[in-house]
Amino acid sequence: MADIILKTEGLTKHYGGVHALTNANFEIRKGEHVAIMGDNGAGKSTFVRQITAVEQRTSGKITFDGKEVAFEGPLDAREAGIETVFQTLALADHLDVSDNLFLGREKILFKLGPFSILDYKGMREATRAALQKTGVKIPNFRNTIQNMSGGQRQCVAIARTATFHSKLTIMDEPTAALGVQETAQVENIVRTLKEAGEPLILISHNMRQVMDLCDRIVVFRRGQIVANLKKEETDGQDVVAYITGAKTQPEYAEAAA
Amino acid sequence: MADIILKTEGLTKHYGGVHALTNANFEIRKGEHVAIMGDNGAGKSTFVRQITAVEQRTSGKITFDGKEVAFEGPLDAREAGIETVFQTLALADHLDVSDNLFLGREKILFKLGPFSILDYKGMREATRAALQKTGVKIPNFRNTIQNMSGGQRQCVAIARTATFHSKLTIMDEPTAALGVQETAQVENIVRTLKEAGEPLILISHNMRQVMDLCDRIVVFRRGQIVANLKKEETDGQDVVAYITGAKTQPEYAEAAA
Amino acid sequence: ETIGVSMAAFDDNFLTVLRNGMIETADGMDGVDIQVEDAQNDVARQLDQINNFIASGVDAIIVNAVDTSATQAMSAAAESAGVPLVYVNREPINVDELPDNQAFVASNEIESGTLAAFEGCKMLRAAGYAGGADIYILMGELSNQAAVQRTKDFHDVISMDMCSFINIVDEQTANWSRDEATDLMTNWLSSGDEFQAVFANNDEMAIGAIQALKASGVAMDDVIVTGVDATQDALVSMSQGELDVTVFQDAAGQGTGALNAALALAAGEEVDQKVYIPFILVTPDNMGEFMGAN
Amino acid sequence: MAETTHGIGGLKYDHSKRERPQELNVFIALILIVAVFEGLGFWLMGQSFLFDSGDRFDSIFNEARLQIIILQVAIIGIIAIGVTQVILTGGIDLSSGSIVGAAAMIAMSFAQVAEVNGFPNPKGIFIEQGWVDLPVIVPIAVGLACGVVAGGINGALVAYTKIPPFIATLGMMVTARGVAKWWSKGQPISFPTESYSKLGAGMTPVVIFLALAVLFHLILRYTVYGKHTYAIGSNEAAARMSGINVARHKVMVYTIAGVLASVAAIVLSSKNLTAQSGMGVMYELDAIAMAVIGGISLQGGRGSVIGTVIGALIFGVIISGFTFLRLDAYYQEMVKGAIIVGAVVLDQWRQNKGGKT
Amino acid sequence: MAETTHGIGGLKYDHSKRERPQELNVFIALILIVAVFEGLGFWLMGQSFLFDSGDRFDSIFNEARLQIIILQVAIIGIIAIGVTQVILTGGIDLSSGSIVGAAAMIAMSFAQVAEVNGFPNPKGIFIEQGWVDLPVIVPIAVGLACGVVAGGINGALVAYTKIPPFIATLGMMVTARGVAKWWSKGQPISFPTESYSKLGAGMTPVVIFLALAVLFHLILRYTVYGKHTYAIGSNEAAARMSGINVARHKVMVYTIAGVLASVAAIVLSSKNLTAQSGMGVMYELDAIAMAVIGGISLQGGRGSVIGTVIGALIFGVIISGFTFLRLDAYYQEMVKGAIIVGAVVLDQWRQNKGGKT
Ligand SMILES: Nc1ncnc2c1ncn2[C@@H]1O[C@H](COP(=O)(O)OP(=O)(O)OP(=O)(O)O)[C@@H](O)[C@H]1O
Ligand SMILES: Nc1ncnc2c1ncn2[C@@H]1O[C@H](COP(=O)(O)OP(=O)(O)OP(=O)(O)O)[C@@H](O)[C@H]1O
Ligand SMILES: OC[C@H]1O[C@@H](O)[C@H](O)[C@@H](O)[C@H]1O
Ligand SMILES: [Mg+2]
Ligand SMILES: [Mg+2]
Repeated sequence: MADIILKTEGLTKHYGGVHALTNANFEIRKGEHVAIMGDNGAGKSTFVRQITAVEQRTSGKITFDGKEVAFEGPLDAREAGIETVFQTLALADHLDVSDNLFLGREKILFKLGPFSILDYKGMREATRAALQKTGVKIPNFRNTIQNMSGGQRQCVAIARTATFHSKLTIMDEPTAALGVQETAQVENIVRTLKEAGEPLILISHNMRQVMDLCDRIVVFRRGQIVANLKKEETDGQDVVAYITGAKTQPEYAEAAA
Repeated sequence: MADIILKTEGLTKHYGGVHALTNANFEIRKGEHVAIMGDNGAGKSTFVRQITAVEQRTSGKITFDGKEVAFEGPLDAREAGIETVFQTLALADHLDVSDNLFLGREKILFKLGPFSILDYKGMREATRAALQKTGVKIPNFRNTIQNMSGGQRQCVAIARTATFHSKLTIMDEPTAALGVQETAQVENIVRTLKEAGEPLILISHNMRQVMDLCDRIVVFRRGQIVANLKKEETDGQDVVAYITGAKTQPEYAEAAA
Repeated sequence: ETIGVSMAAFDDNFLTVLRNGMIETADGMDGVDIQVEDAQNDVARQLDQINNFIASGVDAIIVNAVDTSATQAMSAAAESAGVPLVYVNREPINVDELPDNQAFVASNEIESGTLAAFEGCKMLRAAGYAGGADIYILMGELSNQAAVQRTKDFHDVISMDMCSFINIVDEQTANWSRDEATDLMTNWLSSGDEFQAVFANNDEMAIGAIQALKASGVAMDDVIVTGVDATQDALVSMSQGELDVTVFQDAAGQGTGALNAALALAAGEEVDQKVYIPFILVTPDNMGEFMGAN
Repeated sequence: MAETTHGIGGLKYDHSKRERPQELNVFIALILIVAVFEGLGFWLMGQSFLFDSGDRFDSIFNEARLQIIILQVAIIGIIAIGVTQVILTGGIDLSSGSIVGAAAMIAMSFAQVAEVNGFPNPKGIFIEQGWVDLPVIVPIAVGLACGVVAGGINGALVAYTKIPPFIATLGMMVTARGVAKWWSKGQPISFPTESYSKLGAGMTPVVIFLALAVLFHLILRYTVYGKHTYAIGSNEAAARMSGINVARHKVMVYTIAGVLASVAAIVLSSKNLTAQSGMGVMYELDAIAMAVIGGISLQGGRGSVIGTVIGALIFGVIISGFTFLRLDAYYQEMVKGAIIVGAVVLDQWRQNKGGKT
Repeated sequence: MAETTHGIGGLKYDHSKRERPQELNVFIALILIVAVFEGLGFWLMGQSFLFDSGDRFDSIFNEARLQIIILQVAIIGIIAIGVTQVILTGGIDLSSGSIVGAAAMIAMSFAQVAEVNGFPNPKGIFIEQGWVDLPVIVPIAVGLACGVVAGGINGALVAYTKIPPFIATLGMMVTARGVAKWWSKGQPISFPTESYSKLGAGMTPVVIFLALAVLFHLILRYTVYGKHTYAIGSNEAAARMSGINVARHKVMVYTIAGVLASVAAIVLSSKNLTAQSGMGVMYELDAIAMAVIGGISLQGGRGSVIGTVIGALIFGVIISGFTFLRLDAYYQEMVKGAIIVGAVVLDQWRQNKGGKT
């Protein structure tokens, strides 16, 4: 199945005695937008951290773009083509917006190994363009991240991901802190990705958003996957039933026992 | 007007050159639940930080419970009777849930000044009860905060505020990171406060929630208050119009020019 | 006249006596101002202090060298600024090439260690250990030349035929400190090996060893302990029959001598360019002469 | 597999896989280091490190060695108890060694006898004033007061001027050392009264060290003071927003650290029967190293006094082990550096392994 | 009032109230301190501090003083440039002083002349091997290699074992000092070749210091290396998630700091025409203090080399000022501690005022 971009088999993560993620079998095709929903503490972010190798998994297998992978760290994951907006945002507080946007892949004027000269102007212009897409308002463009509001930070993190082409984009609750307008803008970005055929994993607690943007919904409960629902075959109430434990799909029944 | 619990007049905050909050005149009565809405970076959290004295205001006057106040820090504000859930949560990462819940007002077995003996058992039991109210799931009760998911942390912060009686409660985007069930629970907590006649300032981007829970909506835009709307006299679209700048109330027109 | 003085260290017992002797002498003279700086055992800081003195326009400089091999640069700095310079207590390495307006009043460290060790050796013989004696050596700070030199002196004495019956069980540093010497000695004692003497690079460490020995119930008559410096504490200890040997160096005498030489050079007078102040062996027999000296 | 679901609803939680307490890891490191010396002892010296090989003692242990192992770290250990608390708040204290120097000089000058061997005390500082042969409470009070003042200034600087603790205490380090040198113009101060001499005699330093360790262990664990110390180190902003008076608390913590340094000064000068202006140089680094080896996180918020005590013991074992093996003095320092690093690496490594499953 | 709305939409932004750069605050502190000495000079000594009052120089300045002010801090300043970078990443380097000691000893032993006054060099280390009168490049290369090794080990420990930099570099501090003492068994090493003697002669240390300062200022500001250094100090987890190879970068930063310490060692031993195993003791603390006084945040992520240079100058002025005022050495230390603290407090205070409006 060449069109599967990411597949996990039996993915498991224990923190000491805490079984945060158990035996997760998940897959996403090229071009597909999949939502992950579930209660707080259900293991969604843990799942993301294993895929992107922010942490090392306890067990399980990950196949990305047709090859089994064992990333050493997030650098590897990004180089393989996975762009992520982490729930904890991952911004450098004392740097400004454009520094953060290009962190780790700066534009270069003159190549000199680690001492390559930065192309500040180029980066600043690209940043302006990227931010316009998210619709966020930032009064002083050179302000450092530490002085920004929660929503402004989130927009910077999203702009970063949206600026670079990737094989798979993961967003962990990207609009949680966003205002009405900004949320609409970010949803537009997601639609653009869809049109461009770029696959996306979207973690969100917002049912409307998920129904608007995604093709499929995977539900996590107590560290396990308990449902895998096509958007057309479900509705909000149904999803909530899976989240709360009122329902479990038969194929996952054993796991969730 | 003895029933006004909090009133700000001309409250203003500049960060260097950034005018984050300008001339905010705001009031809330005893028993009233007021929502603050506005875009990201509109100055909502800044407003909260001035009231609770996390920062010192540039200018303006604050009257709390009938007296003009000039709190030296959040300790003063809390002692005066203001309980706050900050957007940045304010939890001690290496302490466990119950330590965090009672931080700064520990239960004491035996009084000895700073060396008073802690009543661990009492605190743990009270914590269990408080958390039950929020409906959050926490697998290992003695786990430290650093090992909790975003939503779990938020529930701890809310439980803390809800556990202690106060003259005014402020919540800055309390359900931003919460799941469907947990959000419902927190909304229940807010309703309990309403029934108990305790006033609340709720900052939220969630229109449904605001309409469900609050009596009045104050809209911030670009650091200024641009509308003050009774719930009965407005609706979602109307509020969005104020947020985006499509509308401005006549009494605030000058400010927002 | 203003005289700038750079001392190797202020927290050094022996050098403190020297420094205070110098200050007292200066206080007793009319129109002599002395400014004493603490080089804190840092060669570079000492050179900078000399340059600062030059910038402030002092009339002469006295140096108690941190490192006697670092004196070339100091002599050069003073010479090019035309300021007279006197070395005190420690013999500069360039002693034979000093410019005309420089001098030194110092002692030769080779004597101190040799006198102490040789006397210790004689005492061991006298106590009937000529057939073999085991000793421990307590060394000063390993980065300090007095420590390195005195330890070498000990070895040189022990390699002489007359003292070759002595066997060094172990030698360690206690950084001139009484406290570290106490702990080190206690550690040695815990291994239970027999020994007849402790040779220390200075009195403080010798006293530390004595305190450890006393604490573990060793009779002080059975062990020979030697030090260097003839400090008050050491002489009291000697008078109580604990410390057996120490070596006296005339601190105050050196200080006064250096000051006088500096004043003379500043006044353009001729002085002896080299003045050696000898070390003197101190045992219970002659210790009375040194009470209150250092 | 003892699986159980715990807390309020939620995930599976396996009790048996709980994280090992940090202190256990450090303790294992201690045992390992002892074992290495024991092994090297048999191999190189044909002698046991900790056990009585020469039949010199009543028990199976080499008691003399056990005693010196802890005795030689007891004094710095006392300092480390205070430093631990400072580090727990996320701070650091570089001034302890200098406070030792200053407090020792000042306390000792009030503890002198009038006459030595029938002559007036040759080192007498306050002979003219007649302040000799004073009751032992005087030098103790004066010494502790030095600690209160120095520690209090540290704390006030850190708490109220918001300068980094590294700088505030570096300033105090330089200043207090200056005071130590200035007090008697560099002259050592000796010949204390008999009652003062007892404060550091024999195993008293160990008793004081352990008593203080137990006391502060309990305080950190069971009192509000302790909880707030951890909270501040964990997230200072959160502690402040939770209504903890962070500034006042910091003043308290640094003052306690200062007082513990002055306790060390009194014990040290009594043990040595002398005070010298150079006393305590670099003690701060050893004390910090003991705490960190014992698992105190320099970020603040994590660790315990028990860890620090074990850290101190590791130091003691290393020092004694080197002398035992008669390791050349030149190599001792090189190896000591490596062992400090090694102990922390080991600890870090065990911790990670524990966390991973 | 020049009000303008800036960035993409949003709040009012008043350009004229932009925050003052940190370095300016530090510079003002420097000027203030100079002014105080100048004032005290006229009042107490009837003499100018910086100006030529005795007509001893051709210019209006006391040139000797201007020179020594910067010369005496140039060498520690070189170290501080490296330490600045380490601190920017949120680390700390306690080993620089010891690296100076070790590198000076080792480099110097390859820089010796064969004969002094016609006799074989009395301090000759490698006379037997015939490694004397070597071209100057040999001791330089050897010295720098020491820095690379020591710094590289520091970096590797910090980056790969995850132990706190405080401990990794404390271990190196102890070990490198051990190496310095062991190298020639404590004997100083003297009589360098003429070419080696030139490296630290006259104002050369100042030239080297300033050249390195400019170089690293540009590197930190305009290269990827600089950006990543700041990013790691600002939020290491974020830097890692952004795909920066944090470990490799840290090794680089600590290695550069090690190399700069060894440059200082070469210049220092050349300036003093000798190397001594006690060289550089405590230099690390002065270097850190210079950086922090210059506005480098010990949390990492904030500050610049320019600040450090000004911090170094503040040190130089203080030292010279004390000698100038003939302040008793006892008081010098006490006051120096207070000034270090005061400079940082002043800076903190100005910053807060700037931030508040
Ligand atoms: N380092 C850790 N150590 C121990 N437990 C952990 C650790 N990290 C996460 N957990 C636990 O694992 C569980 C899953 O956490 P995770 O962050 O994946 O939840 P989530 O589904 O993303 O929740 P949210 O919607 O609130 O973000 C939680 O119960 C959390 O307490
Ligand atoms: N310390 C600071 N220095 C400079 N600017 C600041 C600082 N703190 C906040 N700001 C700016 O002030 C403005 C208001 O921020 P605030 O956090 O109050 O927004 P908010 O309305 O709470 O937004 P959100 O909904 O995203 O939380 C923002 O533009 C932010 O960049
Ligand atoms: O340099 C330090 C040393 O100096 C010696 O002259 C003295 O004898 C020693 O006791 C020690 O103080
Ligand atoms: Mg999550
Ligand atoms: Mg906000």
